[in-house]
Amino acid sequence: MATAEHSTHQPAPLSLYLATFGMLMFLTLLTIFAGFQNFGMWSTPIALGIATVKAALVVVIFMHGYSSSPLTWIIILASMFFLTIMLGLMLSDYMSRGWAM
Amino acid sequence: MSIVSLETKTFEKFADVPSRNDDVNYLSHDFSITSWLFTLDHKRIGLLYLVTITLMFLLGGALAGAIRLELLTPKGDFLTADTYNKAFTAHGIIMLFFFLIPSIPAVLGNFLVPLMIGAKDVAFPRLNLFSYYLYFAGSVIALSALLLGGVDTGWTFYTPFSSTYSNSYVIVMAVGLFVVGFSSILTGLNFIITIHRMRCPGLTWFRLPLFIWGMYATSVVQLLGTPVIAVTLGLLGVERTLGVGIFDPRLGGDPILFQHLFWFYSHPAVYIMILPSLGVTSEVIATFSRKNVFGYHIIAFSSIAIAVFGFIVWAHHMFTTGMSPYAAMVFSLLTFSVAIPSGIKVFSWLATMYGGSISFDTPMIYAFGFLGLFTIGGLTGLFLSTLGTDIHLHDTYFIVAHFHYIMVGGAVLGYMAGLHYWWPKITGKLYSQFWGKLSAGITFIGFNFTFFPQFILGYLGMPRRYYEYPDEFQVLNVFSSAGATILAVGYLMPLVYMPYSFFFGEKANSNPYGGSTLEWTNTTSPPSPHNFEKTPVVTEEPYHYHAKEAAVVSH
Amino acid sequence: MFEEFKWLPDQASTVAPEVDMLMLFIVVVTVFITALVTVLTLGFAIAFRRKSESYIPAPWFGCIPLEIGWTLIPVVICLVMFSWGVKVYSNIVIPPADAMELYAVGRQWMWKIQHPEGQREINALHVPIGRPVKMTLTSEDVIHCFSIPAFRVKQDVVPGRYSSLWFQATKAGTYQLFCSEYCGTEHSRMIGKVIVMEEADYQKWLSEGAESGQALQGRKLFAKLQCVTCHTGNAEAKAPNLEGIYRKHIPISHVDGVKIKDGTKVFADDAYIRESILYPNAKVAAGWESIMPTYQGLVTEEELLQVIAYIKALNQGQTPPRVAETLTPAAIQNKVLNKEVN
Amino acid sequence: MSAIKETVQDHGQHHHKDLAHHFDTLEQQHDANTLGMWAFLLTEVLFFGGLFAAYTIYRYKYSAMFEEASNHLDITKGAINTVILILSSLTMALAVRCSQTGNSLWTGRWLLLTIAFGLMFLGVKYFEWKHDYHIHLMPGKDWSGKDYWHWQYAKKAKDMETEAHKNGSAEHSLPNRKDVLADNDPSLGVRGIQESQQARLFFLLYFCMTSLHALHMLVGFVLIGIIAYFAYQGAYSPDYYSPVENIGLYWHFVDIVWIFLFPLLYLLGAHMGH
Repeated sequence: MATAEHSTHQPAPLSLYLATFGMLMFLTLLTIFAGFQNFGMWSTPIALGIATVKAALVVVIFMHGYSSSPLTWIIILASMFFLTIMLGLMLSDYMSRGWAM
Repeated sequence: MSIVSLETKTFEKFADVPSRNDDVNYLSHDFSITSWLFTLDHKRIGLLYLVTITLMFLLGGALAGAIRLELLTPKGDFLTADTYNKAFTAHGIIMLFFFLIPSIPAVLGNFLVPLMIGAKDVAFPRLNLFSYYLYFAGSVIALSALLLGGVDTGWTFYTPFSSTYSNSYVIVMAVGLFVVGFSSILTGLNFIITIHRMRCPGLTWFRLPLFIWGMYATSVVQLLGTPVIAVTLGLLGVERTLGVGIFDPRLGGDPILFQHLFWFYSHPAVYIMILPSLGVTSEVIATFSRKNVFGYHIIAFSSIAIAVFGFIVWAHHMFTTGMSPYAAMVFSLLTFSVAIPSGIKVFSWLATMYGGSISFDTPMIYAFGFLGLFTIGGLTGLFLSTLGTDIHLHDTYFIVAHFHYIMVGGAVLGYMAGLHYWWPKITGKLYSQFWGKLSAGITFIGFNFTFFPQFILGYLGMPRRYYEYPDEFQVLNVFSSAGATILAVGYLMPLVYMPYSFFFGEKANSNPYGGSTLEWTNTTSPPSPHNFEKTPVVTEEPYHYHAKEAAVVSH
Repeated sequence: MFEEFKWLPDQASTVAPEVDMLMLFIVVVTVFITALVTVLTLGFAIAFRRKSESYIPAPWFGCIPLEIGWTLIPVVICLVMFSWGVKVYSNIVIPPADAMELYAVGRQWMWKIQHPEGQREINALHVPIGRPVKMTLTSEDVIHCFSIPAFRVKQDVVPGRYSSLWFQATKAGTYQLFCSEYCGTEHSRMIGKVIVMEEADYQKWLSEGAESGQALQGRKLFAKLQCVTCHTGNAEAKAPNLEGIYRKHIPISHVDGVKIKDGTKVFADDAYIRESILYPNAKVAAGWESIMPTYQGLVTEEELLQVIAYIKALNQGQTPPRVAETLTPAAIQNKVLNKEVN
Repeated sequence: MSAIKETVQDHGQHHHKDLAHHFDTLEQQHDANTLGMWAFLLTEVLFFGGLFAAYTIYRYKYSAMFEEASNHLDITKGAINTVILILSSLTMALAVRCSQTGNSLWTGRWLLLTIAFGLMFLGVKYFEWKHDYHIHLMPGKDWSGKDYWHWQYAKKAKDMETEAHKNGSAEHSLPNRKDVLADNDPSLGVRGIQESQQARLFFLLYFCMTSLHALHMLVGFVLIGIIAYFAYQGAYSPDYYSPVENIGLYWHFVDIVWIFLFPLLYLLGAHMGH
């Protein structure tokens, strides 16, 4: 029997999940294809870009990101922000070592 | 009224919150051992932490005593070189990971966060108990590492010494810290969800007590920083067992990478230690000046600012390692960004006291001590953030003095202030104000006597972690060791009069100091097992003090 | 115990007064703000002590100008400290071009210092007054830290790479040399003396203690390690001519075995020479085959520094002939056996 | 004395069997559990972040060798694994959806299917690592700085493998150790040591990251198994399904980590031709 207040989330239609799965498969093939091309210095950003799109798909659809509270999004963005801080500032040290004073 | 009033003052004028029956509170409703060891009640878990942490503090303090005794004489004649190295490593590890990081969040935080936000318990009680047992297991593993033979790498575990050259029990200690790290993560997680989702009706974010803001900022830092030290210790373990050269320069690795990964956590860790004390001080100064906190929003946001800025400044520990000068300048500039919020807090507290009605109870005396020492500690940080002076002062006793002023002068005095302020709520008993103020005074004097000479020693150039030192440093070292004995007395006194008050102290009513937060106004001392008879509804902004004939709480 | 007691460290280098001035500025700021906070705390505590239980002070929520004041003023002070600190830092970190080169190798629990003229000292450093000295530092085991408080300089010594530090002594005398990065059991015994001498005394010290010079040692090694067999410096040499290559831009053709666009040059400093000895294939000189074997593990750090010193001192036409008195022990042995005497 | 604080009667929320005593409503409990899981995933992001930082720094320092070393990994096996893991992510999402609609039988089935795909993933991983072990890519105590023949052996094995593929025969033999040591020309000596050190760092990071990921999958199997068991008991309903949703969030996170690991580790050297 349904209790007084309605269950929290209305489950998404099955087709949405299958479509997302299809999209993820396509993007995986795209990643492999992009891997074999020689984009020179652009190969890593492209690979990471595709991976980020796939991760975003998983977060938004599979992990119900679309219907989550804004606080969830703050947590997601915080994790990306602090990871970038760590990688970025560490790389800044290693990259700027060669520059003469 | 004399400044130091000796008799214990109770505020009978404040309405006592009647509980259904006086004898049933969270302490007396069940005396069995299992009810304590398997309790899910956040208040009892707080007390479990209190006992374990006090033992760890005493062990760390004893090691500090041994170090200060050794440094009385230039030649090393009390301990052998190896034992001295193991002593200061153990002192560092125990005091930081097993006392300072868990002290206020686990003891006062566990007890007060649900009470202050009108909740029945933390969001995940079972997880809370699991955190305690993780802390307990971590400390058992760490102590076994010390008993097996100790660790001689310093609490920073710098490679390649810790990974290839040290033949002490580094891995056992690393496992211990790995385990205790997760206890810190899970406590932080618990508090964040509790504060977000379990506030009572009417308690908006800007009606929250500032202690809760401090705990929230601390939990954010615990959540974001601790996993990185976990994976760093994991890599150190892999490097030490398999010798695969991730940090070993002979095999292509880079020891500076270890320092980057280590300090990415360990600098925010010092903000885990100080933020709770900043929260406690806001509460104590507001209550004992009986005046609302000046610039509430600014203080709340400055706690969050300190938590976030704490993550972008870590490389000021590495200015002399030969990192690139440009990166050093970037980190030096960023490090100044942390000094500003700390300054704002201190000036706002002064403005809070301005025009207040200040009573000199023990917590307030500790808070005065905190104000002075935290200011000196913070300002000496400016020497180390400025590139020009940091080169000379790095790895000298100036740094030892700086972080002791912040940790011992700041965090521990804040912890003592909090303990004395909420003791009547935790135990329902009043401790003797005379002994409380006396111990605060002795601690303050002993502390300054111990650590101020070390600033001068540092400027003279005496390096850290020296077992033997040149003769010209002896005079100041003797001063410092003498001061340490006074400090020891100051710390041991609460161990006497606090337990004494627990058994023989005078019964405290529900609001002896006239506090304005929910735990004072809506719960009995000590609180009932389910905290509140009825879930409170908050209708006013925080720190709103009323004239004494306040309406009795309707129930 | 009392006779050597002093409140301030000696100022014995050009950069010391600058650091002390900056230090004084921050001390003044610290003392001022601490005094301000202490006076206000005690003043308010006494002035606003609780006189009656029923008095409830009027709430004071905020005062924008006050808050802006105590935010901007610290920001300004911090920026002043930052920029002054960067200025002093660049003086500490950038060595003058004409600095005298010294080498120091840290290993567990001693400092080994080498002078270009050949002197080798343990835990002692003799330097002339008034001349800039650039120290090239490395470590054979763990991280140490070459620190001279009297000169206000300090530099971590990381194994596997060169780091550098420079100072110019301004006052004669004997000062402390410390290792200030924890490095094990005898960390506190890894100390030494820095003896600053007048120019004349320094020259005298150099000459009397002149074992065979650093470059001379390097020259012997140049032969012993068979470098001279390929780097003969003449037409049929199988390896580049090393005469006068120090601090020159050398055209290279391969990096890590990968062909790169020609015309790229590399600056031949100590690090490049060291890398080419240990990892010859890292940056192969243009126009030459990469046939040089590695000396990784065959040559110690000190010998490496000596060979580098020799190469730096090598100028036009000085490559030693292959034979001459640089016979390898084996060659001498054969000579004696076959009774050839030349 | 503090502000006046009225208290409110607990409105008639009769105690739902799944509502914990310290929560007021089911909605609040569900939100708290989900947020708790997201916060835990935040710590996992930074836990893996430490390894990604080490990877980033060493790849910046030794980029040429990282690409060559990554060429030794089997891209087909990596691709298959990626597909399998995304499939398991789909089955997990369907499991959560079924628990939302109260179909507990299919919740359990989808969960078991997720475990099945996970086991397939680890199976492929097992064969991959076994192959890597045989061609001496596994960094270990014996692969010390001095001798570098492990790396030579691995390169020879790869060359023989490409030969075998060229002339069509699937099966290829492994080079025996002696001849690798024999034709170990001295001039390669230094190149060998430097290459071997940098390659070993790549493989060390490869094995650290993939084994940490595999460890997280093993923990995932245990948790999914427990929750599948309770699902079969009908413990979850549209009002109380947060355990299923939380394990779903955890599993999707493990999938996302692999989504980043695959291009960063396997496809690094792909453009250099297999």
